[in-house]
Amino acid sequence: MSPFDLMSPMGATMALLPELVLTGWSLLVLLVVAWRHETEQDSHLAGWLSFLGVLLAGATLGMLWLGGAAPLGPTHMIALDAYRFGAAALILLSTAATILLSLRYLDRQRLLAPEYYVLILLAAVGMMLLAGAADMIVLFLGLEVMSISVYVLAGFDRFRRSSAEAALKYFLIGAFASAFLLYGIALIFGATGQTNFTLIGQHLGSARLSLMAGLGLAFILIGLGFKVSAVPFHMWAPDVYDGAPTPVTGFMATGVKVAAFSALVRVLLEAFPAAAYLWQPVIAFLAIATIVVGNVVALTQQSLKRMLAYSSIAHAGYTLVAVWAGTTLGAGAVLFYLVTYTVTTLASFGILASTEHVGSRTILVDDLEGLFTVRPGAALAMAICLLSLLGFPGTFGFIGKWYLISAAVAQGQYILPVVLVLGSLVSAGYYLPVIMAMTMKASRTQDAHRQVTFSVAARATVAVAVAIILVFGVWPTGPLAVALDSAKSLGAATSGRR
Amino acid sequence: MTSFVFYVFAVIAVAAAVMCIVQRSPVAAAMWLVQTMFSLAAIYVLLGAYFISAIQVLVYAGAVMVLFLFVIMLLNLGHDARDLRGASAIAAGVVVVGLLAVELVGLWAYTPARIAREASAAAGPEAARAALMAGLTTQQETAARGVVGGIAAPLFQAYLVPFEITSVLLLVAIVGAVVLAKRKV
Amino acid sequence: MTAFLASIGYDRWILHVLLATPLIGMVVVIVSPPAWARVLALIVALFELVVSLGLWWAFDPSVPGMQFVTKVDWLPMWGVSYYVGLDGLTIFMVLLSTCMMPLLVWGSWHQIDFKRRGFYALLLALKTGMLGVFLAMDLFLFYCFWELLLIPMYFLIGIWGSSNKLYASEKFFIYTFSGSLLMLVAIISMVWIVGGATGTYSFSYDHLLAHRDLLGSAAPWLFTAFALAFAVKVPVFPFHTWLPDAHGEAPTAGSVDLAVILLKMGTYGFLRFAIPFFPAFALSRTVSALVVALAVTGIIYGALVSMVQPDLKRVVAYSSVSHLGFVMLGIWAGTVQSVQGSIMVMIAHGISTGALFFLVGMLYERRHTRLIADFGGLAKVAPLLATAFTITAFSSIGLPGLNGFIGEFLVLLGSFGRFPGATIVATSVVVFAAAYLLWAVQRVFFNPLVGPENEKVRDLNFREIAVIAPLIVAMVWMGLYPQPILRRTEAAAVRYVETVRPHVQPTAAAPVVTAEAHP
Amino acid sequence: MLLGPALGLSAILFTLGVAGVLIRRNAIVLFMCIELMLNAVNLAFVALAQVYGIGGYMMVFFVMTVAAAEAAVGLAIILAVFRHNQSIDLQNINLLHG
Amino acid sequence: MTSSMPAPGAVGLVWLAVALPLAGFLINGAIAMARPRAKWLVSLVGPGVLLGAFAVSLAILLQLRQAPPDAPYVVKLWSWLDVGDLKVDLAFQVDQLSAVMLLVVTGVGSLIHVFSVGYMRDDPGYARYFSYLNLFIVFMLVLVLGSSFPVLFIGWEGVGLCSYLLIGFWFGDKANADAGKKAFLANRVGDFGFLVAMFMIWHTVGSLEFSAVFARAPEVLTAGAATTITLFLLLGCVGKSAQIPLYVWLPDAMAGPTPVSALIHAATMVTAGVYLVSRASVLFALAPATSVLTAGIGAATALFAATIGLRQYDIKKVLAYSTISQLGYMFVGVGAGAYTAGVFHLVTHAFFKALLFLGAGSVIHAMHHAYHATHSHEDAQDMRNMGGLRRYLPVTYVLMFIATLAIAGIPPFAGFFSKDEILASAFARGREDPVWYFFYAMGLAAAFMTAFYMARVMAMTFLGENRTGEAERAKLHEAPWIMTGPLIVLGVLSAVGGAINLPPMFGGHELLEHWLDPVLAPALKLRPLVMPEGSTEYLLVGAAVLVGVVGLIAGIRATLARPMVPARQAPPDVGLARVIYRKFYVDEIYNALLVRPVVWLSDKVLWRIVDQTLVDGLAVTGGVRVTYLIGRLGSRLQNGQLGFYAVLFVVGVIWVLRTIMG
Repeated sequence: MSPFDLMSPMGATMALLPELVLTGWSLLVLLVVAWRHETEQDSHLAGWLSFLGVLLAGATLGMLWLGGAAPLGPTHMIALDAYRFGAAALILLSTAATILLSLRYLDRQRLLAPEYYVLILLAAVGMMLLAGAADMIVLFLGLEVMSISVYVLAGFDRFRRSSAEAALKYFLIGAFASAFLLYGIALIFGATGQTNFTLIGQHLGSARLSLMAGLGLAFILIGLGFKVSAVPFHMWAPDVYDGAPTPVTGFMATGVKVAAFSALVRVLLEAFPAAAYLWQPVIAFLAIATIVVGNVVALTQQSLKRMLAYSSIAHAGYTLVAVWAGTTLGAGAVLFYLVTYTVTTLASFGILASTEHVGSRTILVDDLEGLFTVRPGAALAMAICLLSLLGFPGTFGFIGKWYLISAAVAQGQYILPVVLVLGSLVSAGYYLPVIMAMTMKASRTQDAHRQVTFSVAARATVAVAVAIILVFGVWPTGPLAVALDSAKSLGAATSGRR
Repeated sequence: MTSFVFYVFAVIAVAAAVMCIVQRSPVAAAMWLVQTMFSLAAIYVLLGAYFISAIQVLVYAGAVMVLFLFVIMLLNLGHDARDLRGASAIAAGVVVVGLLAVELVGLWAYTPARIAREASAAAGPEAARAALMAGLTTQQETAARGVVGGIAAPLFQAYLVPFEITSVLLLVAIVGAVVLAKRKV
Repeated sequence: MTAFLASIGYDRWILHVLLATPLIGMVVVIVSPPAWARVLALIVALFELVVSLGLWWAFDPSVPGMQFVTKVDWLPMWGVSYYVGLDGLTIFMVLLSTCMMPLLVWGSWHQIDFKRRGFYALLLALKTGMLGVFLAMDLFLFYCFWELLLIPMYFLIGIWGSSNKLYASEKFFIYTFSGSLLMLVAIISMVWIVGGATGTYSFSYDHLLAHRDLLGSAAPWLFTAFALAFAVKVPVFPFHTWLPDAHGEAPTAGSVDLAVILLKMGTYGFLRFAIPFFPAFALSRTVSALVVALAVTGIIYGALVSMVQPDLKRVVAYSSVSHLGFVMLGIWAGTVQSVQGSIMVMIAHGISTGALFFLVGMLYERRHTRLIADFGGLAKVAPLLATAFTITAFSSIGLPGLNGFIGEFLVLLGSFGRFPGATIVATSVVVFAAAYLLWAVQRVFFNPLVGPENEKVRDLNFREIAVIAPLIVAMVWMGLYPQPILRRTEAAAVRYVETVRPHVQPTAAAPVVTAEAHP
Repeated sequence: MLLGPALGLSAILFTLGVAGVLIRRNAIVLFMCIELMLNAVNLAFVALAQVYGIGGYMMVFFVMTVAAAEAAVGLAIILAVFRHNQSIDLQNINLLHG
Repeated sequence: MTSSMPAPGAVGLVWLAVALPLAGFLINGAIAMARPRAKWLVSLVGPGVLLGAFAVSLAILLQLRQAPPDAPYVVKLWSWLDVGDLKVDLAFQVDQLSAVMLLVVTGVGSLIHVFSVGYMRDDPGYARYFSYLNLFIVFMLVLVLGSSFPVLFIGWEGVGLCSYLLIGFWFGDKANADAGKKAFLANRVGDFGFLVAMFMIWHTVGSLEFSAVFARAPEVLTAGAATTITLFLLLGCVGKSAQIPLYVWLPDAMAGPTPVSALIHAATMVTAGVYLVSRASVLFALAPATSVLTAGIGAATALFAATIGLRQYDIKKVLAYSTISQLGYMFVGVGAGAYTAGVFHLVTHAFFKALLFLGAGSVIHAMHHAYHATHSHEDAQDMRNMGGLRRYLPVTYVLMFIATLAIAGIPPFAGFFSKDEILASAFARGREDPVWYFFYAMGLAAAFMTAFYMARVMAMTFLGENRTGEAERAKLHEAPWIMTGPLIVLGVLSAVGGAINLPPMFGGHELLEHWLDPVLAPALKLRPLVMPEGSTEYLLVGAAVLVGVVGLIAGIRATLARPMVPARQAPPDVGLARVIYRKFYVDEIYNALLVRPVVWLSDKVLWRIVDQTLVDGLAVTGGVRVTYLIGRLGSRLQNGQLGFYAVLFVVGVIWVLRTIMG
């Protein structure tokens, strides 16, 4: 595939093909929805259609990726490298899984508005743009496309007050954070006159950052830190994750994070490679605070969903450890860990979604008691997911953590890895009780868990995820190589650092 | 003269903003916000951004704020004594905001010369000059092709991708607003 | 025999077969009907046993290094390989593990009466983990196996344990997990430090050992991380409090596996990794003093606390703390005798404590209590059980002629030159050891036979005899003729001693005895 | 060129917006404060456009679009909340906590 | 030094002496487990294997006598511990000393086995009993035959094990089980000393083989080292031979069947300490200070135990204290360097004490049957319930009278010669250090008391009026021949046993002295034996005889002077008598000072406080709890108030700004 001239409309179109396909497809779905939006069948139709769209987008993405798409000359607006493709693939994976897990969930919760899938697709477009942005403008717009979609998705459950509350909280504080990010972009623009990452990097050079550039960097870190739910910008996350419909929570915990982390890594490595001395301490403290708060507070949660919310905060903290490294290895570790985290989290939220039924109160950890006896498959899958989140050998999560630690240790950093493993230790304190409740305790009532049903789609999704967790947990060579190659494509800015 | 006018509008903008955040009535707050936006539009003119000034009035003060007022009216939000937080919350807010302001106050001292100096220190004089030339070029463009024409060309060429993204953004907003608003509990 | 083994290429496949068979067995057990579970598990265990016995002959005692080595790239980009091998330190751990396996299955035959498939599947998984820990020569692989063990054990305790099982299982998991997590950081750090200096990033044991000098100032930290992981597992006082709970609540098979293999992983870790990697720091005066002090404290403390336990299983559990203290002492003394002794204690403790747990389990099956106060005079109604228990108790006490003595004697003999004071204090445990076990034996089997439940206790049946008898035979055999074992472990022990010798701090001679002419 | 004063004014307005977010309880007013922050940023862009030219103006366009989109969705969300709570006082909206 | 060639003749078959009882143990054990009622086979196998072992021992003795070797034979069975430069074979050393011990053990052992056939006939644990007894003989033989310290230690601990099992043979009674445990624990204290001594020997001499150790020790051991080593060895001996302060287990050990008391707790096991000192005589010779201490402990024990023996009513208790006392004599002997005298007394003591115990067994057997027949629950061992038994048990009476004369040191009975030799050697050491005179005086005083309490036993048991009770009296009868037979043999030996080392003074040739010379010579070379000259010797003999005779007469008269009543009606002792009867409250003191504090410490401090409160509670649970508390705090902060979230957000903003700009 010959390189694309990103400055030309044709080149830009080719470079944005996956996003364009997805956008176009979402319009198509919207059209279909306009006529068919009454019954469950209509909802399923929209869902499967969206799933098809994701596959199509995936195909075009694969085409670009495997074709070795590269920009002609400097990048413009949108990156065209393996890191973007990797992140985009992960986002599509998350999207596809979310769609599959939503199918029956929406039926059960009587949320028969097929626009849901349109929003999911558009959110995915935003995520992909955010993850692939090579320019502050695209970064900001992508972030907004993603955010606005997700705000709506979070408030999608019109029967529950908590869903609306989640949407409001997420929206207000999200807009607030966007303003900070935007201010940061403005200040960086003021310091360099550029919005393109690479050009920013060139203009900032390796000198000490000026006041304006420093402030800009700080505000950008804050804006993206909000999106990855780093402590202390995380406060929205537990409430929003708790209130949103469960598949959306899974989507938020995975897709949004993948996009935000990819953007964070790209911004830091391409725009601020020489300012590592400034952002590394910030990232380090954010990482520590995030790991500690996420894990420790998760320990006290009764609600399974909320516990997973805090746990996802903790995982953001782990990921920040590799972001800290600011190296190719670190970038690879971030991407790889996001893969492991996404797969695992999706599966666990999928199982959680399947255990919920309409009108039921929040699922508490205790509610899972005896699940193994009634639904051994679900319990086993959940246990494997939790162990993977815990970072247990033999699971994908372990390899991911290993990679994160390696990235930090390679830079001579030992404190963060130690905090990371201590955080994992604390996390055992809340993952294990779930496993314990499922396998070691007897169910309280005779017909507990009888309503727990898995649609074929959900079953397949979870099964595939668990298979990935186990297979790649033992044989991770493939994803490792992909992650590292992707990270290497992040390019020039990282030269000289392993 | 320009700077005097600037400061007049600056003071109005700040005062209106202060009123906006301390006014208990949502409608009054909205009106004060509109006032700030108008002042900013005036300042944009002083800064040479005529087109921006125009759409500031049209989009912001006009469309967006009307939407706000509409919702306020729709919800029939009155003058609520509890609209401000408690004293301790306000104190905390003032303190942290004060600290924030302290961090930002340095921006006041920026001049084009300083920017040029810092840019050349960081990226070398060549790159700095190239970056700073852009401002001049824009002025020439504007002079040559008119206020709108100077903006339109880049919008559909260099900034095509973001421009297209805004269309997606608006689509999302439409779908989202419809989804949220059309349903009854 | 050796020729036959060579002809079938035994040394090429044996370790893989040992590692893979339980896993395959696990899958088979899971997919088969529940009623078959125990039979299938027994078949797998017996197969494993028979196959592993060949090691006895195929193992060449004169080779100090690794045998049966296989090294295959696993994650080449990280320098991780599937690298397994066997030497004198581990051969008996492996054999012990495989020999114990049929007994575990056989011993759980009736005790486990629900979720049988899960039980036996986990038991088999546990076996792979245990063997893997001892066989792995790649630190990544080692760590994987090391952690993997936790899961089956966690479930074994948590699902099939007794009254307080949930607490015990979680405590077990988190306690041991906390120790090993820091080791994870240490392993990765070592690889990067060594890799940074040599350009080769490899988790292979040999590579890291050969370049241990490059670790430099990081060594103390790395050692501490390793040591913590192993100390919890051993367990060294004061990291031992998970043990009584885990032992106490686990089902018999779990307790036995814990005692026989799991605890030895800690001491094995010290012997294989923690000390050889960082000998200068590990054997420095301060660290030695600390470890030896903790070991001796553990020896005495374990015995004393064991004495006053009301629960029979906890008596045995605390006795493990005491016994493993000997191993620590021997390892740190670093003489051929003490190291050989440590290995012997590891084996002997496995056999006798394993047998004790089996016996306590049998008592529990009969009376559904483990409280010593509930028993009394059982020797009258169950003489075989009493005899077996008494013999085992004496083996644990360290009666010469039984296996417990050999190891303790060698450890103390070997340590005396290095740590005379500590050795003398440690030796005094012979009194307390006798006290706690004999007191327990007396209160359970002797004294007047009271209570209708106790009168109805039946004696050992054939199955139970079949479980216990091999262990008792092993106790006597090891006690009277340990030379075949000592001969096989000697080369590895000597290698360890030579590895650490340059770093052994010269100590003052025994305060009262001056060695003048040491032949 | 009024660069410094404009940036300073922008900082003040931004800070006032932040202050508004911190001291208000009404969701709509809070949202208006956020709009104020966005306006402040716009001012900064316009000021910087004096130096760097068209890029600053472009950003202002996009920010306005975003603000409009946010307003649409945000107000819809506020409406939805109002329907559930009969109030948009944030102090009353704390079903989710802990 | 060690003859590694295969040993010739009977010596080469020494393993058989061990293997036979071992086979007996296995067979009897199997019978005990499988068919406890098959008594005839047990009666055949139990004593049979012993007689076989005795035959082997005799053959070995004869062979050694015919062809005295210049170095001990070492019969290697297999390599036991071969680790680094430590090499310990499982090997038996056959020399003059072990041959003597072999003969005593198998000989007396055989007699007691035979006796037991009668004594234990009705016991349900018959087969178990014989299996234990056989096992004991195995270990005892390993003890005396072991060619190195560790092998000796196998036997050393093994006999302790059997002692434990046999004391607690009737384990259904808590007191018996307690006694067994106590015996084992007290022995273990000694074993601790033995172990430490072994470690020291190995680290100083570099070997644990007897021949090597004793050959090298004089060159490599300093006086201090030798003293330390021997002190620890002595601790071992004190434990095994029930000397002060570890004697307390032996009186309780009488809980076992009486033949066990005779075999283990009188004739063989308890003398192991004496054997060890004699075996390690080279080491003790190198450490004169330890030797003095040995003698001192022996003398004190002899006197102290004899004192307690004065006021006991249980016939076996008296004999137990008597044993402790006599072992004290042996310690005095070996401490004085008169190893032969010690071994000599060991042998004669084995004869007469075994006889006394078996005689007592015969008495108890009769009493027990009498009470059993009338379903009375009186104490069959309390001498206050006896009296006048000479009419009913004439054979026993005569034989026990011989034994009494022997133990009291009345010539020409066996005990006289050995005891006299010990006292004489102690007296002679007085020239080196006056403290020995003191030891001698204590020994003499103890001798008086020995005569006194033995006379008291005889008087209370056999003389005077019978107090058993009307109905029971009719049931009293002499034991069957299988029990009296061994008694007669022992009676003969007690009477003439002194002949084996008859001193020249009485026209003898000191046979034992010469016999043991090859073994003891190295030690005697280092620390020559001192014996009194002629006139003094006569004086000493006179004093000893006088003390014995006076003691006997005084004992009989004092006992018979006062009217006696059966135990049930007897008033409790008061004053000093009570203190002595309660054994000076030593058990209570030990309990209060050692046992209870240790248990209290373990339970209340170590377990409850250190383990449960500090480690588990404070550190582990505390850590978890603190984490939870922090978590709960964090959870509290998450209060659902968006405004608060925003405040925290801005705080974070400021913090990031300060980090980057500051």
